[in-house]
Amino acid sequence: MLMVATGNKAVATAVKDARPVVVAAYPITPQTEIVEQIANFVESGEMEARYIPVESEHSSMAACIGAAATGVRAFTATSSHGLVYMCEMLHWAAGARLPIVMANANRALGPGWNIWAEHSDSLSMRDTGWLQVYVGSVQEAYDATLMAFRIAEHDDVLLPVMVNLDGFTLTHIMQQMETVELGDFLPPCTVPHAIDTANPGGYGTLTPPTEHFKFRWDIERAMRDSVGVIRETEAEFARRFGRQYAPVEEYRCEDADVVIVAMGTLGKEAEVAADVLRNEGIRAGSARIRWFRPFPAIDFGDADVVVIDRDYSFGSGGILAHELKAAGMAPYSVIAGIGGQEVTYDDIAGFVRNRIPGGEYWFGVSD
Amino acid sequence: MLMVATGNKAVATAVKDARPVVVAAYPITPQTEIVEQIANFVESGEMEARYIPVESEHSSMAACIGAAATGVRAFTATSSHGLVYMCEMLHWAAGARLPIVMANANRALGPGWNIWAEHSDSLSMRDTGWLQVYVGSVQEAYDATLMAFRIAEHDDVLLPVMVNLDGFTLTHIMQQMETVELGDFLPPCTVPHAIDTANPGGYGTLTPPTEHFKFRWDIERAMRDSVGVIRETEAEFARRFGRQYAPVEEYRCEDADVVIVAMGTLGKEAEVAADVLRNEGIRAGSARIRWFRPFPAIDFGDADVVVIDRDYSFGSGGILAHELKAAGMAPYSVIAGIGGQEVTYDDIAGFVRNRIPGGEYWFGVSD
Amino acid sequence: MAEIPKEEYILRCTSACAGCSSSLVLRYILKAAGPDSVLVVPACCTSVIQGIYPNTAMNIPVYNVAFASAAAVASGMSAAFRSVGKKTNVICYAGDGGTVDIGIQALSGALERGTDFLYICYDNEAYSNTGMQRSGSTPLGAKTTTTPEGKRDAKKDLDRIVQAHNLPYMATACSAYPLDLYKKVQKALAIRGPTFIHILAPCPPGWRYPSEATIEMGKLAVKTGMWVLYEREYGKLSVTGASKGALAKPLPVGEYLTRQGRFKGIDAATIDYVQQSVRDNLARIAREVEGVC
Amino acid sequence: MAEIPKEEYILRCTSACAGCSSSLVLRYILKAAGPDSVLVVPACCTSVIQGIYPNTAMNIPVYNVAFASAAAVASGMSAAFRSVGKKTNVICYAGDGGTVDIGIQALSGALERGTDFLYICYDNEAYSNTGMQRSGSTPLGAKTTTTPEGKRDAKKDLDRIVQAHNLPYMATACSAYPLDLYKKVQKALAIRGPTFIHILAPCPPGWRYPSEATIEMGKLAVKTGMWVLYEREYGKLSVTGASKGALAKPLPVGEYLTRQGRFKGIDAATIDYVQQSVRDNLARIAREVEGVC
Amino acid sequence: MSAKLAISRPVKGASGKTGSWRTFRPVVNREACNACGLCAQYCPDGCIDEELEIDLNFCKGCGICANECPKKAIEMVREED
Amino acid sequence: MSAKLAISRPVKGASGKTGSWRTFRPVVNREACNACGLCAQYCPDGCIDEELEIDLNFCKGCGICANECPKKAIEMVREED
Amino acid sequence: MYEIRLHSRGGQGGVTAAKMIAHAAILDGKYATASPFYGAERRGAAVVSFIRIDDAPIRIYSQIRNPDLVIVLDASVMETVDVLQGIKPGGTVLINSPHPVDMQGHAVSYVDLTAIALSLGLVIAGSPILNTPLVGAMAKLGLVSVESARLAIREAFGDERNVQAAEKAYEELKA
Amino acid sequence: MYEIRLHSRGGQGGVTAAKMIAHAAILDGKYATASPFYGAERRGAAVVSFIRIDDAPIRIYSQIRNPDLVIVLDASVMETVDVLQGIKPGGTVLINSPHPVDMQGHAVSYVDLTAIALSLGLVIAGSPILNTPLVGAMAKLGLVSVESARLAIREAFGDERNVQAAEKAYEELKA
Ligand SMILES: Cc1ncc(C[n+]2csc(CCOP(=O)(O)OP(=O)(O)O)c2C)c(N)n1
Ligand SMILES: Cc1ncc(C[n+]2csc(CCOP(=O)(O)OP(=O)(O)O)c2C)c(N)n1
Ligand code: SF4
Ligand code: SF4
Ligand code: SF4
Ligand code: SF4
Ligand code: SF4
Ligand code: SF4
Ligand SMILES: [Mg+2]
Ligand SMILES: [Mg+2]
Repeated sequence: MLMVATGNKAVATAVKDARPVVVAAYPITPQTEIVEQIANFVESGEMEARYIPVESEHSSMAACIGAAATGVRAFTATSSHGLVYMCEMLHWAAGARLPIVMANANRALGPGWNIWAEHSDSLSMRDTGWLQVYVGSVQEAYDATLMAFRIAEHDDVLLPVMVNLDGFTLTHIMQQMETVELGDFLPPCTVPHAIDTANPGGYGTLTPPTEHFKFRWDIERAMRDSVGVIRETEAEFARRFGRQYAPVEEYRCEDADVVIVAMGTLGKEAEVAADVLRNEGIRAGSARIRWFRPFPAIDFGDADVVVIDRDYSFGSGGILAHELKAAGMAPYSVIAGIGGQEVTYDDIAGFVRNRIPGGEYWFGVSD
Repeated sequence: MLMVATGNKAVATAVKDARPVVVAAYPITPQTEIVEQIANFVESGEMEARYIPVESEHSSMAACIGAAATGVRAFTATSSHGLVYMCEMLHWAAGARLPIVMANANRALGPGWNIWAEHSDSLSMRDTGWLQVYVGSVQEAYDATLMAFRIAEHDDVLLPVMVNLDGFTLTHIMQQMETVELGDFLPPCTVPHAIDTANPGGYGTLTPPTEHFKFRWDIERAMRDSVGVIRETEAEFARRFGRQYAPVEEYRCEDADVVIVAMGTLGKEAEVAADVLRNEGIRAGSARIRWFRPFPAIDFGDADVVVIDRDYSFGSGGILAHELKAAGMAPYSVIAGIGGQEVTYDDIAGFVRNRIPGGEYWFGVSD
Repeated sequence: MAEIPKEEYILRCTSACAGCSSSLVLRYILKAAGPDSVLVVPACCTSVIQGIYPNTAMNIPVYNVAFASAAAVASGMSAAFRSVGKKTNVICYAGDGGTVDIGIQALSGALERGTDFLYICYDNEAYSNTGMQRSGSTPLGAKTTTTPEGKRDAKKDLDRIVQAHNLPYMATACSAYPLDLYKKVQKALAIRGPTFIHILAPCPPGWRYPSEATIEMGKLAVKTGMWVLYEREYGKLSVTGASKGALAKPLPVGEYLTRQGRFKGIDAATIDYVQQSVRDNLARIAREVEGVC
Repeated sequence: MAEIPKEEYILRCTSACAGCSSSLVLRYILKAAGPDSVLVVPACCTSVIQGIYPNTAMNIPVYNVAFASAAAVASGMSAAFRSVGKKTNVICYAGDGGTVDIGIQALSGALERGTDFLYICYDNEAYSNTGMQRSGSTPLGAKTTTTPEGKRDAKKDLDRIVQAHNLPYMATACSAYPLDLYKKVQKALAIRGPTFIHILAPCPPGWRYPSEATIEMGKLAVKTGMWVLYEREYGKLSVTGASKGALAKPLPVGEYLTRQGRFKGIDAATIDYVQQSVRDNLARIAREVEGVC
Repeated sequence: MSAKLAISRPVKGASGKTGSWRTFRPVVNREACNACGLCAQYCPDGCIDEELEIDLNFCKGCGICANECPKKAIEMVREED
Repeated sequence: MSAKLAISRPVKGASGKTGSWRTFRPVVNREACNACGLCAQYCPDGCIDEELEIDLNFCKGCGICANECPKKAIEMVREED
Repeated sequence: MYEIRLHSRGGQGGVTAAKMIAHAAILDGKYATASPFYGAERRGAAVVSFIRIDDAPIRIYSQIRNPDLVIVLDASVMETVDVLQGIKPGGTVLINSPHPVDMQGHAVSYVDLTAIALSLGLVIAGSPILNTPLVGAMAKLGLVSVESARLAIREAFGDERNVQAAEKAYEELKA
Repeated sequence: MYEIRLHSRGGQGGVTAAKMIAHAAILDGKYATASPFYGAERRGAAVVSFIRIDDAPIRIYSQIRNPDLVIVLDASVMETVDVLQGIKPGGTVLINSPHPVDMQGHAVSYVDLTAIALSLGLVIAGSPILNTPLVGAMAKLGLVSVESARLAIREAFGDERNVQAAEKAYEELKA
């Protein structure tokens, strides 16, 4: 069905279509519309799920853990302070190997309070064992949320998935969006280690130094296996519904002398910047990183790389830049869009024009 | 004064000597002795501070924030789940530019519950704007805690500092330790932006997209400046008290063909491994990373690098290894000691002998 | 009114909605507290209405803090001030969500350990700042954006929860009676140890009534007995102001409920249920006042 | 005793200390609950005594969860079970620290929104698992490792806090009276909606008395009136078992306090103070039982 | 000192001239007024001073003053566009 | 299935033979016993069965049974080293 | 790409207006985005929304700096906001006003949306609904088809008076 | 480096024993570390502690696999634990026992620490204190000096009977 929706509405609609059994969520700008929309779907009977109006985000993730532990599909959504407030439970959800899906509206952290787009919230949770995808359009928010359930619940994965969308710039923008008829694309949720009173077990009991690392390794194993599951799921989605996604969305990269690497809406806007630069005779391309965990294998050959981080790890640098460096590149690292700082395709084109390979540039900070 | 102390006792003693005004902390294995010891110092009158028996770690950091906001010295200690439970407040403390000092007893995260050493807890907080130091002996726990206050409170820094010590292996081991007569090494705490009812201000009010990034940049600026402050503080400490520290403690690295990079007690044990290897004719050295934030500049020339991570970022790799890769190295990445997994100098020597540059190895996981 | 200082500690103007009763009560709280005070404010409307950096309407130090943390931040602040010999008032000013839901752990802890501070909850019965979602303090039957058919659970009884902590002073107040509030704030600040005031603060967009009716709405709450003004000094209860009359002869709750869009379509059974709870509550209070309990 | 099933759901043996009363009460809770139950356990002694992976002494599913999260995990679990039509009992079994301190936000929230579960707090009045630090539930005067001179604040009144949530069933119990407990668990599990039981659970190393005195200690608590056994069904209070006698003729509290190392050196004034609080509390309960309140 | 953190300073008009929000403006009829002060007491934004001057730069037009005036001495008049 | 997470399975002796913790061992004097069952009821570890056999593999020697026995029919006897 | 900036006040329905315009364009087979710029404003404060319409998918998320069209739903915002800022040379202004307004030489269309709403009794909580008539005006400007405008309004509002309001605005718009 | 492994039960003071031994060695001018291996055991379970003594600073934190000396404070732990595991060829065993015990050919010293503690009335909560006499035995084995042993005990315990206990163990130790 064709509709006009915000990014938030897209997520809520995908969740409705995925038919979870439990949704537990707490409002926070700019994610609130997701919560409200789902509460409405539930009360109007459009969704059969139970909506649990938890008293905090620590509890929203806890409730999802409790639900998923029984083997049912569970969903939550949050943003920024909500995400870091539930940090302990993020680790827990992954360690308990529960295929929870969460939407995160990327937003800056305070103080001072700032409600606008930034990726530091979710990127700072990149060690938790959650898969992370960053979307770039309303349609993609819908599609990625649907796929997230299938990937999370895949027997080779059984890890939670976080779908990230830029606060306001994507959560609140209205675009056209097609819903799908899911059919059996999303099989019923099965959690092999679901609680079974007929076969009692002690979950998460004290695990000694001789054993603990094995379970941690299995999380890593699942992360690695998820690469294939993601590929297969995205291929199947394309086959059924006609929309194609990849861990990295490359645009005009084949012959590029310089590739702009970014995530989320900036990654989309970078495509426009590439067009602008091409018009000027600069052979630019754009590579939008969609999956940050597991981090995809990337290779841009000899091309210069300009990476835009809408985030920062203090005392280290842009987090995306860091991944590229660790992958052997020497990118020009641009820090831009922090706390909702306005960044246009013209600005991005400027970053490319002024690039210094290996250098770092904080957009808007006078030196 | 010479005494025999555990790592925990060393931290508590340093805190006593630093004379904070407020200590707010919550017990958690294996940090608990710090809390208990300080509560005892306070009740016995050996310390003048107020000890606030908070009801959780989110609140212990919150209480430290409230105290430090008035311009006084504040301390807390935690570990693993306590640390991630206070995650939101870690971001807050740094964003509010408060020179809080915290000790963290490094411990694995659950589930399953595991109370033993691992660095994933603190490393997963590496984006929060906290300086992080990892210590390798009881004496160093004492010394680093004292220095942490001076560094945190330095006008060029004004950021919180986390002193990390390995759970059990360091928190509970007993070694000799010399206390110092501080003199004016640690000047009275002054926070230039302390609350002043005579000059009212709104702290942390909503900060728009046009401004927010400037404050984030200033955190990064302070991180960079802290490099010099750390150097100066460690030099001054050596001058006054005779014990010398550096951001990276190098051991037999000058002529090394292979350098073992590790943190905490494994970094100490690696020195023994280097000796063992030297005896076998392998020119090995050890470089113990002490300050992880800001991450030090390192260069081992052409030597092979074997890095041991007692931590992991799922879907990406060892976190320390990642830093080295981003710094341009192609280390042999060993994941060892997870969840208190036993790792001896013999094991470490084995990692070196079997190294595959650029490779990764999970100790104890059969492939 | 002669007693109330003319000094205003909120400069014209915050960005609160027109007719915001929380802004009104804050005026009187600050008048009572005076300039040697710090306001600790968790995420809520109040964190936003102050203004945007670099400007604030608040002419008193305001320490904005994370949503769950207000009472704990105040604990540290109070300990620090007292340690260095300062008497500065430490006042948490938090919404109902930041108090009864996400903030209750910190509040309960601070009360238990005898923190010297005043905690004020202004209760607009929803998460207003994020656009009127249900909170634990939302009353039965009220429509919010997350309870579009009306809330099915009862309003959490914050006052009895706080009362269980046996603090030296606690009171309720309502924005329609600013002088009553003013006195209570003064009383609370004169006492050492934890004190608490719970203020009913009608919110035009949240409750869906026209902004000019803000005072009316508060008065109706009190006159119907939906809200009772009282204070407890060292446990001893006294009903204050307009509630004295309401205790004897409350208006029917329908007069309050039907004036608000959030209760639109509420059924008669629910109204009866609410009426009965109010009756029970007033009877309980009356008995306690008479010293029977 | 005929009524109590012989079935034991804890296999010999947990690693609880010798004389641990929490282990004792858990035996009876599980007997009452039966095998179609899940125990949700936050960090506490119980999370450790089960055994170390890959073995557990618990012959019933135990879901170990983060310290602050038990009631919220149970919310999700209960919603999921009920959604798919399962009646499985969802029982939180949490220590006092995990209930009155770090866990109170989740508990209060779960109660407010009417979660269908049973929350049991076993109260050993300290953070025992980490070695006997003060909790909000530690009584006045008790020495712990963080209150070496004795706690200066009163024990947090968990029951009044819970009571403020108006849940359909709540009760207190004590490990010295396992049959009383057994009945209360059965009653609680038969009720839909949130139910709550608060169990006093003496802890030999924490309270510093010899392990054989565990039952005695519980009985003394009840007989002195330091702990009252009661239940509240839909608000209505009934005192149960041994507390009926204690209400009429309590032993002096000194008989309880002086038997425990944690109260060693407690001064006469504090004992008097405790005695007076107990007297007040018993009088309050007696009045309520008599229907005066 | 470089700006280390966002500290906002008190100024009048921190949220702009909120008077522009009004659709209706309060107009006092001084004849009818008995100077009881209730309008000033109840104005959420403290826009009415002792002389009953209303600061129209900031008055948001909520209508409380008019509603609460016991003498009905304040009228809410539509702002001309 | 590879072990995805730590699920412990119920077994007897999950914490080892806790009987080795004992310093004193309970010994029942069946003559004195009236079979009231209180000892079994109060044993925290459920080590006393219906026939009043005490499972010495696991009995931790807490002494509760002896202490609570109304007939003083249980004696705590020091374990020989 | 055609870029529109819409000035209004919080509570006046500017966001819904933007949505309906984008929706109508999409129904016309175009690509369109509508994005409110959110500050943390409460009701009454000046707000701005952006609408982009193009034949190809739109990949721009940043604000519109150089609008082709500026819509002013509430003339009073002009006291504090420079509504013409960045307007393209040759750009147009559409203003809710009973009379023409001088806009520094820019082409100006005007229509009294307030009067239309009031005449049809389209008032919510005391405020006239301006957004549905606005969509009619957009159709008149040729940015969306009349049919799509109708559909978009009906999708957003049940009350048929809204369609009438749009039709009225369509007729009354003056350039 | 001299490496000692000490077997005891939770509650018997094994950790304090390790601390006093290390302290005494340090007072002798050596470097020493004492580290308990912590499981999550409660009272009564078998526990193990490690002591290292050397002339240079000690940089090893891992457990001792090949001890020079094994101390058995509670003989009953031998039922469940192989106390000789990894002991160095030529390593010694010190056991709390009234009589010699065969230890697969390893040199064995023995002393009845329990009897010494009981004879001096050194009992806490029903359990005899074994750790202070043990320090005396260590002095006898020449691992720490008598004077340092005394100082270390006095630092840990006020009661002078503890020193007497150590002295008694010093005298009574048999190899
Ligand atoms: C951890 C966290 N979760 C959620 C939010 C989003 N949030 C900010 S204010 C608010 C509602 C506050 O409600 P209340 O305390 O009642 O104050 P009010 O807005 O009604 O004044 C919410 C949910 C946040 N800032 N932090
Ligand atoms: C977030 C967090 N903080 C602290 C801890 C450490 N911790 C584990 S159990 C415990 C004490 C539990 O006390 P209580 O709930 O009373 O149970 P008890 O141990 O007395 O049985 C503490 C502080 C933890 N696991 N997680
Ligand atoms: S939403 Fe309600 S509480 Fe918030 S500022 Fe507006 S009127 Fe006040
Ligand atoms: S410490 Fe206390 S509660 Fe914990 S296992 Fe031991 S006796 Fe039981
Ligand atoms: S409320 Fe009315 S009567 Fe009273 S001072 Fe104001 S205008 Fe005058
Ligand atoms: S209309 Fe409202 S804001 Fe204006 S003066 Fe009256 S009460 Fe104050
Ligand atoms: S308690 Fe005593 S009398 Fe009763 S059954 Fe046991 S041994 Fe026999
Ligand atoms: S001594 Fe304790 S553990 Fe042993 S049987 Fe008696 S009560 Fe049970
Ligand atoms: Mg509210
Ligand atoms: Mg406890």
